[in-house]
Amino acid sequence: MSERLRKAVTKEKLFIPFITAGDPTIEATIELALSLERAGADVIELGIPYSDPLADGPVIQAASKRALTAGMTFAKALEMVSKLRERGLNAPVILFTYANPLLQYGFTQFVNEASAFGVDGILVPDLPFEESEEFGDICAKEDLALISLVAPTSKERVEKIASSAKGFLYCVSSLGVTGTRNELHPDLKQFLQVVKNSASIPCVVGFGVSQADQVEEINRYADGVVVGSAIVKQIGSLTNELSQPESRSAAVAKVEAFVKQLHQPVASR
Amino acid sequence: MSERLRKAVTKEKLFIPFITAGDPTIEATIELALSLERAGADVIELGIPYSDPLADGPVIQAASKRALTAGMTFAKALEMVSKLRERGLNAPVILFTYANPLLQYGFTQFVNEASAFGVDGILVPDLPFEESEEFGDICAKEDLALISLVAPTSKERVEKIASSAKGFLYCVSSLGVTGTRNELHPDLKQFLQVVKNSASIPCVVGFGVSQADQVEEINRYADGVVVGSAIVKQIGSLTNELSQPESRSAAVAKVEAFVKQLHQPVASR
Amino acid sequence: GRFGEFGGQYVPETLMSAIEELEIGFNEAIVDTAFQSELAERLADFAGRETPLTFAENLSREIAGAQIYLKREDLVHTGAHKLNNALGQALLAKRMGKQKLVAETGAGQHGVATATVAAKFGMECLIYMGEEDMKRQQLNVLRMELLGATVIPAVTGSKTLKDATNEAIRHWVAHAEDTFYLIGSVVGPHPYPKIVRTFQRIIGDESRKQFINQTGKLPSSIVACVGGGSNAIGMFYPFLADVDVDLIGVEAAGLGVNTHQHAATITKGSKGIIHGSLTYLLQDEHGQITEPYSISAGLDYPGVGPEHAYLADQNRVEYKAITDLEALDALKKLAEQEGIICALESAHAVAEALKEAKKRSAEETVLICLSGRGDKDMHTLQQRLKEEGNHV
Amino acid sequence: GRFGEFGGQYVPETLMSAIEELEIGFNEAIVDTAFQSELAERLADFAGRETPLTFAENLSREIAGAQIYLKREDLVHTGAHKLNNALGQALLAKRMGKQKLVAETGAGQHGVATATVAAKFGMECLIYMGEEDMKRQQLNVLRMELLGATVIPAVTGSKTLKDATNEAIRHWVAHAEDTFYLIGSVVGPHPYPKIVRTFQRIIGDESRKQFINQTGKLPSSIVACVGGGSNAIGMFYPFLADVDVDLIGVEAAGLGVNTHQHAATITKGSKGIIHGSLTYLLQDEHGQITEPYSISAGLDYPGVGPEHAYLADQNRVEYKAITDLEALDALKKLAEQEGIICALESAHAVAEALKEAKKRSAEETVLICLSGRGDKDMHTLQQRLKEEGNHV
Repeated sequence: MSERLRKAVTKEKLFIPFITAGDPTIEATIELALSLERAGADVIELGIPYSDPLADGPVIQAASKRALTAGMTFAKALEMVSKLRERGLNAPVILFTYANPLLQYGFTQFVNEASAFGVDGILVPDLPFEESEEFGDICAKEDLALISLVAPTSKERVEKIASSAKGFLYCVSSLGVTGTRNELHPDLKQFLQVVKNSASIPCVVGFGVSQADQVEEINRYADGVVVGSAIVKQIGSLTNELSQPESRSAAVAKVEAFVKQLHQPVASR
Repeated sequence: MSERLRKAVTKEKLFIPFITAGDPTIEATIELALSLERAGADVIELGIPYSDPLADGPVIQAASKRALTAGMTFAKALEMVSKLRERGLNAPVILFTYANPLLQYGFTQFVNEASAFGVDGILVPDLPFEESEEFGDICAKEDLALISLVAPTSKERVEKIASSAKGFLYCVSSLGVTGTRNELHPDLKQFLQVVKNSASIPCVVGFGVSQADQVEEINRYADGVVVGSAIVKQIGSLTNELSQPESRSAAVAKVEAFVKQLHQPVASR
Repeated sequence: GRFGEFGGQYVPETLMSAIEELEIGFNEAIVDTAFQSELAERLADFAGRETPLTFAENLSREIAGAQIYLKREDLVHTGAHKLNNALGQALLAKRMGKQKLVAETGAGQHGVATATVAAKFGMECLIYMGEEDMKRQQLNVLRMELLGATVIPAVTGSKTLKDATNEAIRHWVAHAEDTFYLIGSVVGPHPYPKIVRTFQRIIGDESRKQFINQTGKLPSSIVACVGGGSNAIGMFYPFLADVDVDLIGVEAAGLGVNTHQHAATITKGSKGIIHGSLTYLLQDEHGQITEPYSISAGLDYPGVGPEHAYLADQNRVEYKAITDLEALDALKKLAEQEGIICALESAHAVAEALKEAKKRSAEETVLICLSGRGDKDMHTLQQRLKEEGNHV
Repeated sequence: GRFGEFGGQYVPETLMSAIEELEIGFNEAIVDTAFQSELAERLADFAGRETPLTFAENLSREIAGAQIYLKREDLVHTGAHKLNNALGQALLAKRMGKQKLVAETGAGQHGVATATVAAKFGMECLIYMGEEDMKRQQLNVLRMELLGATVIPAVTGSKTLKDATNEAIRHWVAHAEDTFYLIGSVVGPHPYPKIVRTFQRIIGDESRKQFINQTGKLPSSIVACVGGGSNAIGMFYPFLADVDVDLIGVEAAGLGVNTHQHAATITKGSKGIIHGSLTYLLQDEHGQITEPYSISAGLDYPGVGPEHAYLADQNRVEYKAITDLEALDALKKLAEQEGIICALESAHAVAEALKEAKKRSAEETVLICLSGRGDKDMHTLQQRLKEEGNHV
């Protein structure tokens, strides 16, 4: 694990926003990522768009489509992280992508470049425990954290996943795909207790988190939250402004304000 | 057999035109029937229209449809014959109809009325030898001739049909339905020879006769011809004129001239 | 050649020798074991017989009356029982040395079956079809053409089945020497009703054997739809002597038997002659044949097979009528409950069978002849359901 | 859970327990004689198995090469081999206590099969279908709705099969506890390819027995079309050990394998991960999955079953590609010569089989898996023939 990530996850309550790389442009993503850090992000999750994002709901699917149409690729996403580091981003960056584009890029090449360009971890939702050994080994060599997910349905699987997980453990708050939901799963608390019993790393909750009060409630049981669709939706509604250099800063400021407000419960502790 | 028919069929070459009763109106049919006699008809065949005239081609089907639409029925057709006799028609009248409307009218009632109203014979194309015993007996009681058909395919059937036939024997010149044809069946001569060997009554040829030279040719081997579709087609083309009292006589005169010209080969012998 | 007073040979003299030849040819074929074994082989290897007997468990449970069984003629190649007969007659035509087939078709099912056997046996094939029906059933026209048949529009009369039949018979009259008229139902002049019954009785023969195998007894009641009536005769015939088996033929009541829009020939018709035989038919007081109506093209025929007329007069078969709406409801119910979308024709039998089953106890059984599948009716259903403003 | 390097379980963690539960449920069911005998009974009494093996006498004569035989999956209830698998999986779902089925469908055949078994077993049924496909296949949408299923448009991506599959899997992810994902082909994460193969191998098992009965030997060559590849695996599997039997899978070449408009996954694709398994697929250099194309909706899929990828790499099965035009010609030829209008999918197999038969002697034989009937394709054919200005 990178020193950056190791240090970041020692914080009591992690706040991990997600945005899609290249939505709507590379320049916008760079500004947005920097603004997320200003808004209090402890870790930034950066999605590399894919044609068939099986684990994502309609909001992130739409963002992926916008980014792909604008020409986003694996190589450009890696380069973007390098630019973010040049621009002074300190927060660890976790790339979120799917197994097929990763396989086509090449596991080793990807890990080498990611590590060299300042990436700290990677999350591949369709590479479950059973399929991740080879890739996990390659990541481990370069101190890249392969982030694992557990779900309320994981049951007996939790222990084996948790025991080998790196960085932080991504706990899926509800069944289904990514997306905003008004209510949290009723058994969330119990599920988190089970997970925390097995995990020696922070357990953060994602999928469906969209409101500040949800963030607050989750943080009562969890070690942090991932907020994706709610932010991506905001970005989607500002596509035109974010695309034009002259209106970009104002739009980025709007996103930053929204994220700050989401992060309020964590910041005000 | 009626005296009228008995006398008529003694003529050397019979000329038998066919028209559809009520096409386009009852009045027109009366005028047309009288004109046929003027044009040289030895016997007049009068079709009673039927919804499903299986043995007829498109020309007579269309005439049947016109007559039915104008309201022609069995009762009216019989009444029309009575009017024709009042108007002085001398030629024997053969009604042409199908088995089903005949059955509905009632065999006995029909035969009684037909005989009383001056009908001399009846031809039912879908009542072949095997199905005609009952009706034939009823006809015989009233001296109504049930006209029989023979076809080139009748073969061994010719003898039994010919031996019990009344009035004249209707020989189908070619396979198929009624209608005008440009060429006669190549085996017609041979077929007629077979028929004449079995028949003791005149053998006339129908189906497909439309031109004066055909009439002439047929009369070389046969005892006469039936001409239907060619005349009905003429009548069909004069529907409007025949329907209006003021233009009717001129239209009837046209049909008369046409029939005269067809009859020319017989008349000029 | 008669069923009691019904049947006969009311055809033009031109056809009489062809009919005599047909009777001789049929009588020879039917005792020829080579013919019989080729037919049996084609029915199995080409048409996919035997067809299953399916227990309608969900309908039976819901009705809570008799146990309901379905004879699955919908699974025969080309989608209905029609092929049983087309195969038999085409083999007969071949045996009689005729290389051309002519037939009429209403909705197109018999036309497709005839075109299919013509293709398989390398015969020429002419199909007459009402011009109106050709428009309504474009896809069946395409199927026939793909099978190599020539489809000729019948432009007389109402341009539907009755007119197509007239045209096919007219064509046959003119070409009887080299052409076999492949009639699609148990109608027409003798010996056709007998020929078609002989080729369709496999439905009843199989059913009888299967029913005894599966239930240990004969059905209490058997229900089949009746247009011309070939699936019904095929199903009923082997059970005629089983006097304890109630037989029910179901005609199309269209908009209702008290309207003028129906095809309930036995229920509402009178004796008369149509297409060569004496039977019940729909006609006016002058003996002019009237236009029948049913949502189901296959039942939309003004006559009925003469043997049905006889069985009705003998009270051996009871004839009922089912309206368009009842048939549609039955079609939906069978689809939802048993996973089978049947033909609109067959849906008439289903509707009546549900009534029949309701009257009976759980120890009794009702057998339905499911004569065809519903694929051909999807356009009609789509339109009807749209009109109802009822998205199923 | 792999075929060589192919297959696997590339699915979100959320599904892993469902997949584990499925594997356990399947392994238990498959050794349960009560399960096996209920399945066998349903296949016979409901689906209409066994399906015949038809000798294509006219095609064989014309080609003057090998003797050609057709395995008639077109005669299975609902019109294709799809029901074999749907019946098996629905019974498995019932046995596992799931009362809801979810599936995706392209042209609608698998959707109709799934809706059919859901109706028969009284289960809830959700079918995802691309919005574009719903427009193109309105009648199949109606069929599913008549069968009581809810059809949900997939509005993402190109709004066709791949997107419907994504949506069905997304639904399953959210409802795995009470919902069974009834996959339609030998694709998806382990154990699906094995489950579907197990339920489809009845095609090959029956064929092997019938072929030996009818000809006294095994076929020289067997040809089947490959989209996901379930009819092909079902047919090939029981012959894999018969090394003298040549096996040929036929992909859709669309407008040609050298254009971008094809679905020839093995012929032209590369290794990758799609819908949970490692296999060959059509993708760009960045691993983005590309849109396939074929006139046949059932072959229009960018991936292929992982076992096919394995069999291709092992050279046990040879994979060829047939264009739209070749398939259309084969469809017409089969219709005209043998009286069978097959599905456009199956026509790809027919086209390749004719080439194969031509290369062989009269003592050799070619067996075609005729996977479905062509009724569903009549609209497509009508349009194509109209465009060609070629009234058949």
